Amino acid sequence: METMFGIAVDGVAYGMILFIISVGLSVTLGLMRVVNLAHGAFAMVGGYVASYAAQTAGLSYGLALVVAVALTVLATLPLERLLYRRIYGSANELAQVLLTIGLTFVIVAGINYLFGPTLKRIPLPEMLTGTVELGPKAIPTHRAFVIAAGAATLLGLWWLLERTDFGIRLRAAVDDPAMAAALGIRTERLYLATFALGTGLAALGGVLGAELLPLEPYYAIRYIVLFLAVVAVGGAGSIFGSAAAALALGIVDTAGKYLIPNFGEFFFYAALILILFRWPHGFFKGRAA
Amino acid sequence: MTKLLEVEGLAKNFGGLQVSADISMTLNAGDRCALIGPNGAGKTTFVNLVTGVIPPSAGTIRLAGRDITRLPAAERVRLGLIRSFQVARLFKSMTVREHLELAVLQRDRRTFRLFASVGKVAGLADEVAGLLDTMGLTQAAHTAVGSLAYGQQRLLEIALALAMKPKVLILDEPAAGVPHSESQRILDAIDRLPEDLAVLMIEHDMDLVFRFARTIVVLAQGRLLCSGTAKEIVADPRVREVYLGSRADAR
Amino acid sequence: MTRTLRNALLGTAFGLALAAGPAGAATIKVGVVAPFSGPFGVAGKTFREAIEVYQAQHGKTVGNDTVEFVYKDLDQANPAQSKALSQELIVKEKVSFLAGYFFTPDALAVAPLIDEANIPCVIFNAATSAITEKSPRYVRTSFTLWQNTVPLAEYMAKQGIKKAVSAVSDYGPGLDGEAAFKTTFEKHGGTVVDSIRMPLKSTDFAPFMQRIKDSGAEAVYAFLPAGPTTLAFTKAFSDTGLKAAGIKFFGPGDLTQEPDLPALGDAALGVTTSFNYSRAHDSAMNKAFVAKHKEMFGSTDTVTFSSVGAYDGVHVIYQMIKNGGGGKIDGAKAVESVKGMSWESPRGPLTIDPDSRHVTQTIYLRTVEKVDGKLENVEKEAFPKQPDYGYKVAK
Amino acid sequence: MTSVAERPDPMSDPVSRHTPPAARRDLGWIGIPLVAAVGLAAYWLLPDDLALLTRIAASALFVLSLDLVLGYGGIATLGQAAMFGTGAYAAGIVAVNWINDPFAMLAAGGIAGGGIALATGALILHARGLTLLMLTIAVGQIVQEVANKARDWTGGSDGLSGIDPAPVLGLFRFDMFGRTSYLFALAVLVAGLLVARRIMRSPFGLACRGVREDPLRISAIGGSPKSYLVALYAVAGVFAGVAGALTAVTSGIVGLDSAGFPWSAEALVMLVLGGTGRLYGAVIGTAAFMGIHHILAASDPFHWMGFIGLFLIGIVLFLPGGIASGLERLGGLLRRKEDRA
Repeated sequence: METMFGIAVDGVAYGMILFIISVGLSVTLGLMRVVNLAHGAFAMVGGYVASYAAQTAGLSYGLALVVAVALTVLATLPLERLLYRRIYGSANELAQVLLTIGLTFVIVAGINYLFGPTLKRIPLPEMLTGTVELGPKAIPTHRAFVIAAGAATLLGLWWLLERTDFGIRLRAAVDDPAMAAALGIRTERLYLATFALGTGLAALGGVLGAELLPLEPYYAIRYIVLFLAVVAVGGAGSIFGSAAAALALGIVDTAGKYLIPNFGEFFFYAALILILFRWPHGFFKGRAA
Repeated sequence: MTKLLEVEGLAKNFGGLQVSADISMTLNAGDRCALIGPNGAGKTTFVNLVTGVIPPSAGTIRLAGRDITRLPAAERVRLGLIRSFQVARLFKSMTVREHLELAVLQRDRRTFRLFASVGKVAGLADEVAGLLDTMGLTQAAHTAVGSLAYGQQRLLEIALALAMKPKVLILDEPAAGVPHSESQRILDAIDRLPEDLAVLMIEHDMDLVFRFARTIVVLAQGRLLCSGTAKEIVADPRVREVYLGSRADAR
Repeated sequence: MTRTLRNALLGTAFGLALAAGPAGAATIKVGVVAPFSGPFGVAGKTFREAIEVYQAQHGKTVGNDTVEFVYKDLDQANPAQSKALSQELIVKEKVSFLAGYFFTPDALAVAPLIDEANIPCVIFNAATSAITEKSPRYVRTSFTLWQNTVPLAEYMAKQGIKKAVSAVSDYGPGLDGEAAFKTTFEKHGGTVVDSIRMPLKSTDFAPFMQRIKDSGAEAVYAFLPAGPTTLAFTKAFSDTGLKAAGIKFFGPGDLTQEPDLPALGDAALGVTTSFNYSRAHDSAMNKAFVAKHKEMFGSTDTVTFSSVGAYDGVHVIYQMIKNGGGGKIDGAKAVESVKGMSWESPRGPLTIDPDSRHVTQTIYLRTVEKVDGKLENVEKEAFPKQPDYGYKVAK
Repeated sequence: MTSVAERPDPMSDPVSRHTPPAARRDLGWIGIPLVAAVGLAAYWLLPDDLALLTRIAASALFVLSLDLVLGYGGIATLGQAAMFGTGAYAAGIVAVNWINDPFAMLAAGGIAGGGIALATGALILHARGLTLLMLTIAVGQIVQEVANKARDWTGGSDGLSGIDPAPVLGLFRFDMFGRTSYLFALAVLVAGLLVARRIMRSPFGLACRGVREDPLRISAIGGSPKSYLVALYAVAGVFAGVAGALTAVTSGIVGLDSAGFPWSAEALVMLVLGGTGRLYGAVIGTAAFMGIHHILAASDPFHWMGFIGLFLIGIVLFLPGGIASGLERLGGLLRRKEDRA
């Protein structure tokens, strides 16, 4: 029983990190139909900015987080204008793959040049170090914080998409782009805003997840398969789908590692195949996919 | 007369909505039958049910005596129940000739030959040439379909159906979208179809229907309203009511 | 491009010189295959820096011959590519030595080549014991998992630890470490209560920590390849309260390699490792090495085990050239000439074991501590003259 | 990737829209002799770079296998290395344990690659788009993990070494200068191109083109799109397996990387770079990517990645459809000028 509880808690914490980073990818894939393989690179940029802000510029963790998200969004917006806009739509998949891989390479090389190849850290504030007791299990305070942050992100996104004007427009555009345009929704601005949302979420995840997915230049390439898996299982464009998928994969991975560590990798990918066999369009079939 | 297609008590419900109900009809070898009805009468649903695109809620379909109600679409095609599409649905980058080659090879189940050259398959070139000639497409044989005139695309649709050596051929609005001046060519092509074939044509253009059909079946609100020769149908007051009624509603 | 061009010009110039004059001033090329880009780019960087420090200290010439290093980038373990690059070095660059090789499969890939071309291959890192068995022309100046683990396991047993668990990455070196630990620890009366093999790419270690906790062990022996995985593992160990619960953490020094220490931060404090080199090693020679490195590259952040692997490797190559007395290098003879060679290195005394052609060296027990505000592996005990215990161990 | 297979992809195939297919065929016809001629010329002109050229030839065969799947079947995959790796290991295991004739090794690789493709293809090809992409990745990871676990057979992470292929036809030894290796690899590549071309012009190839454009239309003429895709996947698996075996023959070692995700991704990049659906586009893409990588990595190993990245972005922006489409457009321009003159 205690074991099950431990697996559940660890799995949820891991899943929440995956959720925060992947949901941005799911949103942009759902609306713009762009397979953005540079999504991991954006998360990494966020992490590096936070690391720099906290370590070199001496900002507090909270402030560094805000600066990281803001700077990453600002830095990537020109990319939307210059590059991404040309490759939206599912007819451009191969171009998307090539362009976003190219972009990832450039970002990896740039980070490597600016910050060097060694691991970077984002120092945690006193508050977030140590452990908290959760029933019979002690979990790191930081993980508890991440679970809370993930839940907050989920709620925030739900509010944004269901309760705001932006959300209504966004959902309309995902459901039926042509109709949305006919209704006078300015898709260009909507795309820009959604791209910013996706990048911001990536950066947020990059910062919050730095303890689990350590920052180094190859972060951008190392974890992208994981993020894609979450989107595939969750269904493109679905917030709750991403959350459910991230948590499921987090728990599956954790359970596999705990119960049969020697075959952890098998377990994860075999489970992935089974899940995709059962739900070929993801848990929540993406409205656009 | 050989009964080629027998439909009995065919019905389809979508949720609570009954879109087809209790349709029965028979096509014999050599039949030239037109299926007409106002918009929303369930003509397309009927075609989809017969060809196996959607499963029926009730009823049976027999092809040359064999029950095909539960067979998948591709299997029915292999048995000789062939349709042409309302909107030309072709492979844009392939040439006219390649379309016909593919259809003939598929019919003969010779498509899993990996090392044969298409040009050297015995008998293929002659048969394709014959089909091209029948449809008047010889000139366009090497044109990619993407750059073919729409009327010719419709002809190719029919040629494709013909290449499958059908027992029963369903033509779904073969002249839709074709300028009136060109529809004669399509009709000519249909006239030249093998005599022992059973042909069912779904059509709006009454002009075309009267020139083609020996029998007419009228569908309204998902039910079979009546059937008979052209003269009988024209004289039937129910048909007038359905058509005029629906037109009046539309206005 | 400019480098290539320069090399070509140099090559031509020396070619002419060779043709013109009698055997005398020649250029002896050493091909270095290592990751200079990619996730393991730091390793290549440490090689290159150490080579340049050695040349700055000892000159670029041996006798009348100039020693030139040619670098080839192999960004990750890819033996087929390793072989192609090495082949190019031999055929096109006409190197007299091959050197470098960070990963085991990359080193293994060149065995047929070095035998055919009769060229010595000095391995700066690749740590699986079996490599040197595959060709008599391999010499290795790094370490093996067995070499580091055996003294550590003995030490742990001597500390009165009865129950331990091993947690290693599921790949060749990890399994070497696991076998070495189990054999040695159980020979000295301990019990290995669980042997955990973790997926190589994993960075979430919480489940393994839970498993270690549940096993009831007093101590854990861990080995993972240096990089993000070790960082995440060490952090998880301290974060999940295992450290606070009093479970002792041991492992080969890869876990606390110097370039990772700043990122590990205080989580690394108190971690005890065994290794062949610490940047903080207290000897005049090491101080000179570190000082020269700082002078040349402005920082010592990257000085670590692979640095001395390369540094001492270059020393062996220089010695082989010296022993050959100038002119063309005969690979088999050159290797023969350094068997049993002993010298003092920044890491301590070294001897090339004549059988295994692997360095016999002192292994140090170190603990991570803060020295002048900087985290260092501080040496606590020394176990001198440790051979490669894994050589010709039946698998 | 939502629907590569459902819709024809105009990006990958702009030529078919703009030029009549006949013109496209002509270029396809000179493509293969050109590859052979350039390959032989390189043998004389770059005798010191045969190691690189050999790797390019073997990799090109692998990328060609991906072109069969993606360019002709519209199957987007990031797991093609599963077949390459399986073929390489099969060839290696056969050589180490039983028979080291290079042709026998190629045969073993082809059979193994085709077999694994047939088995996994039947399992996953019902899916589309991103789901299919993930499934192919998962299959690749599992194959790699099996190779890692089966240490007794594969050497695990140390690699399967000690592969010592016998001389070709008992005459030509694989020596360190790489002449035999290169000519052997080039011959296999050209043979592979010819066979692939033959298959793509066969009734089967015609059907596959149909599936790529419109699978529903294929069912409407009585064909089963999935069985064509599975068969095509298996055929491509044979090619990938032979390519893996070729690498095992020429390098004498097989590592876990040969079944890894990066290798699959790199192949996709090389194919899209060269141009899909043309066969020789795979060769151009591979030569361009690996050649540029080699030059950049030699001149600046620390930052080559940035330059390659910029190059890829540039291709998408200025040469959509890949290098081959650029060449074809150039060819088209020249021809038009001739016509006018």
